[in-house]
Amino acid sequence: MLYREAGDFKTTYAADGQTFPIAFDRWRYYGVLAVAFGVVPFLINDYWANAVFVPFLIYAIAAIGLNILTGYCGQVSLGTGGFMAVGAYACYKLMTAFPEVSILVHIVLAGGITAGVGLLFGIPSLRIKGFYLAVATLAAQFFLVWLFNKVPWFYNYSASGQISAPERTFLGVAVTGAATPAWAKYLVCLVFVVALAWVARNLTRGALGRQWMAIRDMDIAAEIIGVNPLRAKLAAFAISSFYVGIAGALLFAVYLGAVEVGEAFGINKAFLVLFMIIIGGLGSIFGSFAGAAFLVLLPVLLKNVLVGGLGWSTSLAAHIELMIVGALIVLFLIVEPHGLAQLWRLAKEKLRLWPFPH
Amino acid sequence: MNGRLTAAAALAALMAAGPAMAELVIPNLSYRTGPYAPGGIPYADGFNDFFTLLNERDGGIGGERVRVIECETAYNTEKGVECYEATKGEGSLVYNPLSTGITYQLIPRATADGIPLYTPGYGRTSAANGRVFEWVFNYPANYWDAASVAIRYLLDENGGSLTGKKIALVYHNSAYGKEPIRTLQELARKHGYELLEIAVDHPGQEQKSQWLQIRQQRPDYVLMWGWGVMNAVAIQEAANIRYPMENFIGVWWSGSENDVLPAGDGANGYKSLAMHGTGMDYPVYAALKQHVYDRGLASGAGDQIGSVLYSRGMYAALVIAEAVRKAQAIHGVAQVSPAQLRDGFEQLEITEARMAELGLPDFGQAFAATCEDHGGPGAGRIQQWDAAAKRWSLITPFIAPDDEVLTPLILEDSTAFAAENNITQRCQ
Amino acid sequence: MTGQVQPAAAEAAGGDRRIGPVVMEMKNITLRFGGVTAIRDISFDIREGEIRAIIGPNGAGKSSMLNVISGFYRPQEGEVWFRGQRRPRLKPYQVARQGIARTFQNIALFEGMSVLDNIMTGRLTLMRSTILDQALWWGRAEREEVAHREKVEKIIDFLEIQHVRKTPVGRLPYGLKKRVELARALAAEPRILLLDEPMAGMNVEEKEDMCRFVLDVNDEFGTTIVLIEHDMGVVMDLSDRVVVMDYGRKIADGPPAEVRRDQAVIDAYLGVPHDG
Amino acid sequence: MSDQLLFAMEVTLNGLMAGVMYALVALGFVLIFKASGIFNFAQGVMALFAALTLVGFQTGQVPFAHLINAVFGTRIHHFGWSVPTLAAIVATMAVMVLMALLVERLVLKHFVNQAPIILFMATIGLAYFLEGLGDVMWGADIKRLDVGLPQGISETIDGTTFGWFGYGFFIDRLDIVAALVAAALVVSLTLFSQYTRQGRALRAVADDHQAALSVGISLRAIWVLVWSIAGFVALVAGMMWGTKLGVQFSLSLIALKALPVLMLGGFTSIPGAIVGGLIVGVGEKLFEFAVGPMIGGATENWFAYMLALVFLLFRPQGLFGERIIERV
Repeated sequence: MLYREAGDFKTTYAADGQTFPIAFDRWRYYGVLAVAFGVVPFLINDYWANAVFVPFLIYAIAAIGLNILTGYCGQVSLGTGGFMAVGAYACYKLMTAFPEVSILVHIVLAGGITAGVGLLFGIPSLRIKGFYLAVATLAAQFFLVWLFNKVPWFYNYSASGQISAPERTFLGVAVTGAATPAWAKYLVCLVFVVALAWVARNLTRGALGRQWMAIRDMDIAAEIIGVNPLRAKLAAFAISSFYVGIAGALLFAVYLGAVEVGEAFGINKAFLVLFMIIIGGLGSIFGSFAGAAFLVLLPVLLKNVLVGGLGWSTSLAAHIELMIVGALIVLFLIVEPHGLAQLWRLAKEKLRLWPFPH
Repeated sequence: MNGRLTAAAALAALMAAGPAMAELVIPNLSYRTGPYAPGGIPYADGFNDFFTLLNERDGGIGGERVRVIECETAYNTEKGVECYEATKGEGSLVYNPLSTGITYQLIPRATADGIPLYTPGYGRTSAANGRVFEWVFNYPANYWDAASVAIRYLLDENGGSLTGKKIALVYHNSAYGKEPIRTLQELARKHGYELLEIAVDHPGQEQKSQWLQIRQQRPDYVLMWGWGVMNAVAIQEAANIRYPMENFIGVWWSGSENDVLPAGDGANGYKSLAMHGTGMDYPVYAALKQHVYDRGLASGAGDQIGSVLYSRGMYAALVIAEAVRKAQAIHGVAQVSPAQLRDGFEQLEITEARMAELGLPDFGQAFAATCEDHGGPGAGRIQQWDAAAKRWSLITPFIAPDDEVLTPLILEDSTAFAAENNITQRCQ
Repeated sequence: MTGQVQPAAAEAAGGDRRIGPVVMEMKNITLRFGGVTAIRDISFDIREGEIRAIIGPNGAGKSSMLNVISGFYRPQEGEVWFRGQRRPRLKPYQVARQGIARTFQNIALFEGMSVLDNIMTGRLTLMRSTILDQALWWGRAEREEVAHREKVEKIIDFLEIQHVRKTPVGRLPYGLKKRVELARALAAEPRILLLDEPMAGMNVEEKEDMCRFVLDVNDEFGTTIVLIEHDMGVVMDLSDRVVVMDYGRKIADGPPAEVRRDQAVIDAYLGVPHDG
Repeated sequence: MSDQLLFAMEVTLNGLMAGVMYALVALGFVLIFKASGIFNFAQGVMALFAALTLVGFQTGQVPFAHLINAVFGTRIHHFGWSVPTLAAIVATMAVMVLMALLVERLVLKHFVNQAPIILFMATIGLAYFLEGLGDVMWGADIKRLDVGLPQGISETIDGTTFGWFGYGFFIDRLDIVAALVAAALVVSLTLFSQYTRQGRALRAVADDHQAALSVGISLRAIWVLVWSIAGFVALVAGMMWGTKLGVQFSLSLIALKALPVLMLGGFTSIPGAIVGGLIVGVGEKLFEFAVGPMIGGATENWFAYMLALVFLLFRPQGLFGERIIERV
């Protein structure tokens, strides 16, 4: 009976336009934030940070970024891995060139540099449409990985071409490097996620978001009613790449600490993030989180159940795990084709009517 | 209800980071899926089987049973990190991830956590410098040793001079594949051969351009730094263009049955480096059969025994077991800690006699580690594939690398790492 | 030159209404697609505040004409004059910003968005907040959003679609979709509103509603309306002047009463064999 | 003739041959896309699965041996017999048809009238599932595939060209076979779609779903048919590539080489797949030959996409796509 909009009247348009119009949703949201900031950091250990929370948060950022481009603006991108690599390498170059500047600034700057690169590869979107556009981002994906592998300047001429993050601190606490405490890693990522998700929400509910969705739903009509497709698409590419770049920088600097471009940012990463937003729900910020959670947590969970719980051999478990993930994707789709976010919405709608469905 | 139970079990499994039990916990970060599974499977089997043998025959090491925790990484760094964190809490003693990428990942983590890393024949080469890399061991040989051994072998073949020769390096376009380039360049300067660098992108199923280039440029020798499907394709393509196989030498990661079998007879005469012996002609296999295979305790499908990578996995397990033994001797406890095991690694000495005792005479080289030297002598042998008999045969004794060239390179790279990470050098 | 009406006559015809001077003029427009000529040398004008209809049989080139006006098609020959100036080659969105809005023959709503959001897109040309304002959602962006929302709510009231405000348009019935499309066009506060068959596929009741809305828009906001319609009854009732097209050419132009009597028009509609 | 020119000619010829191998993979994508508008992400895994099954049958492996052994504690691996190649191919084809049936029954059936993106997603799930299934059924170790296809340099071409130019060209005999097979495949697919009832139904569905349904063509039957054909194409591609690489996981990654081909040739055109394959093959090989050494090599992966990108900038509808006229 708590989950009601009846009696929850809005008296202004501002209140009507807010993110969580139902009071219960709002409280739950504050509750999640309070736990995330106030409780988790005190409980978290290395395993939970490195295996679960940090990758989840970082992939959520990448998924929000890709969702802006693909889910909101309708431009398919298979270049996420390459753009993450730009973020990671930009961050590395900045970290090593200007060690006195705060690492958090570097991460944001890395996002900015990625935005520029994304803009460049977004230009073909004006001529090439639909799935064919994926070719531009695929070109970016393969070219960028090749570039970072080939040009020694990017990895500071190290012998193997690996980049590794030196230790950097924020307020006296290490946030990169091996000495970083689990809670610091987690909090850095959490702050970025919360800030970026909030900005994404603002952008997608306002004028720019409507331009994107208009382009997505019918680009010709959008142009005729006054949307400048060049500006809207390039804005989507730039902002999306900004997010993806920050995710790449965090993945490298905070999460992994050392990466090799072909392995960490290959085409698989591009597919992985795309799968996240499709499974989570295109055009939904919540869906980005849901998709990231699904694809980061499910394999870990399955592995723990099959190997740890049931005692199967790792190889059999790994193979069966693939089958289960595949079957679950198909099953979810059969139940609800528009992703986890839509499933969640439907569940809430049912709840809203409960216990009087008629 | 059922769902809740499963969830609870999962949660329990996730939380299972309980106190270390009276066992020697040795994780096996393996990969039995993904593009590199054909290499990962035999290695993991050999690694597991050797510890099973010790448990079954000797009741463990020094009276402590060994518990091997296998964790699937799929050769993926993120999964590698997950595996590391998941097994770390179980009291893991040493990590051997069989992936250069994961090794780079784990060096700072393991150093911070005080857990040794053992990366024989792969990983970060300059970790051979124990002054900088306190927790990392990569003896008996590393990538740069391999490059140097290959060139030494070619020098021997050519009466001591490679002047005017053209040598091509076909390499996996990754951190791993790029490892030998610097060494080979230095050696080219020293010996006057021309080095032709030919990159193959992951995964490397299509190498027409590379091999046409070789056909057109006609190098005298081809060296290969490959892994996974790239090896098989390269050997196939070399056979296709009728490149003389005896002039084609792969690193030890390009010299397993997986790499030569798909090419059939074409692969006959292909050579590769070897840091240990191969095949079933060692007494240890009788023991393995008796205590492990006949009791149905074999790891995996049990069909990899005696293969090159199985032997390598077994060799790695053997060295770890010896280090544990050494640590037990030094500290006088059976249940050693990771820090104590590190001491065991650092003072480990393996002699020919000891290898024979372990049932592997003339299998690996003798070496003794020190505080400074975590890299071992770095010698390697050459093995050649006999396609008709489907077996590798060793055709040279151990060849020592050219330390005159390698030592400064290792020093340079490790010093740079020390400076970057504010590490004060040890062993002064 | 059949049925060409002089501007003076048109002025006389609508003398009691607020019809102003010529706001847009098409001069000798010719439009080809490959070898097909869709529009052949057509000229006509549009006066401020009038309801101007374009009629003709199927394939006459009416929609193409509307697309030329909205800048979506670029004619190979001819000029478009807007408010006394020759219009340069503009992109469709630039035309929209000059105050020309339209609806589409086959509804072109944004199916993935709610009715409210669809109508809000109509106001995009009037919004001024920067990306940074929007990202942070304080000050200008929020104020602007609320101000535009108020305007949009008025249009929603006006077109009587309050009850579906938050429904995704994909779920609406056809008639309502047409109304939402009109709402979106109106939201842009256009000088000239182009309606491409606003009543196609509607039942009598819906048609009556739509007629009322068109007249009200014209009356209340003084919006100039250019309209394509098949239903002759509707055209005769609504429009001040009518352009008749057939096979890409203009065959008549003038007040409905005159056009109706025009022999070429009667022939075209009855299907007298064509001689050219 | 100068050496460089001869080398370039040899590279071009080999590029054409590589292009045929890419086109073989791309064909499977095109078939399914044309008939049902689905971008079948699982096509590469299907090729792997087909090749695994073929080797398994040939060598008499016990399917699911791994699982059976784990559950029952047995140690079975092989039946101890080997099956003649042709019989194994027929049996594998039967498995692929069965797979098509199951895919239709268990997956596609539930997605009638759904958006293409959702069907694409379903094929992602399918790809995961098949990858796992292939491993569980046949094991993840590398297997040698020998169906009697010739391999190695063609002596005839080598000798002939040596006679002409004083430099013998290298052409792999497997590639020649692949080219012949590709040609036969395209011809038989064309004949099938032109002259058989099912083929015409297929074309009708490709042209207009709704219209085809309204004249009584069963979409579900068509789906089974087209997935079976795609399964057959996957088997052929798997055989060709499997002979070259050995049968292992990396075989499924050949799909990546088909992507730029599809972009270039268009997703709906069979000739497009062939011509696109040839252009990509020649383009990337020539670029690697001419420019690669100057910029460090390994350019093939990205160059294929750059080539497709530049091409699409001039012809956004792809090679054989119809010119797009925008309407509202």
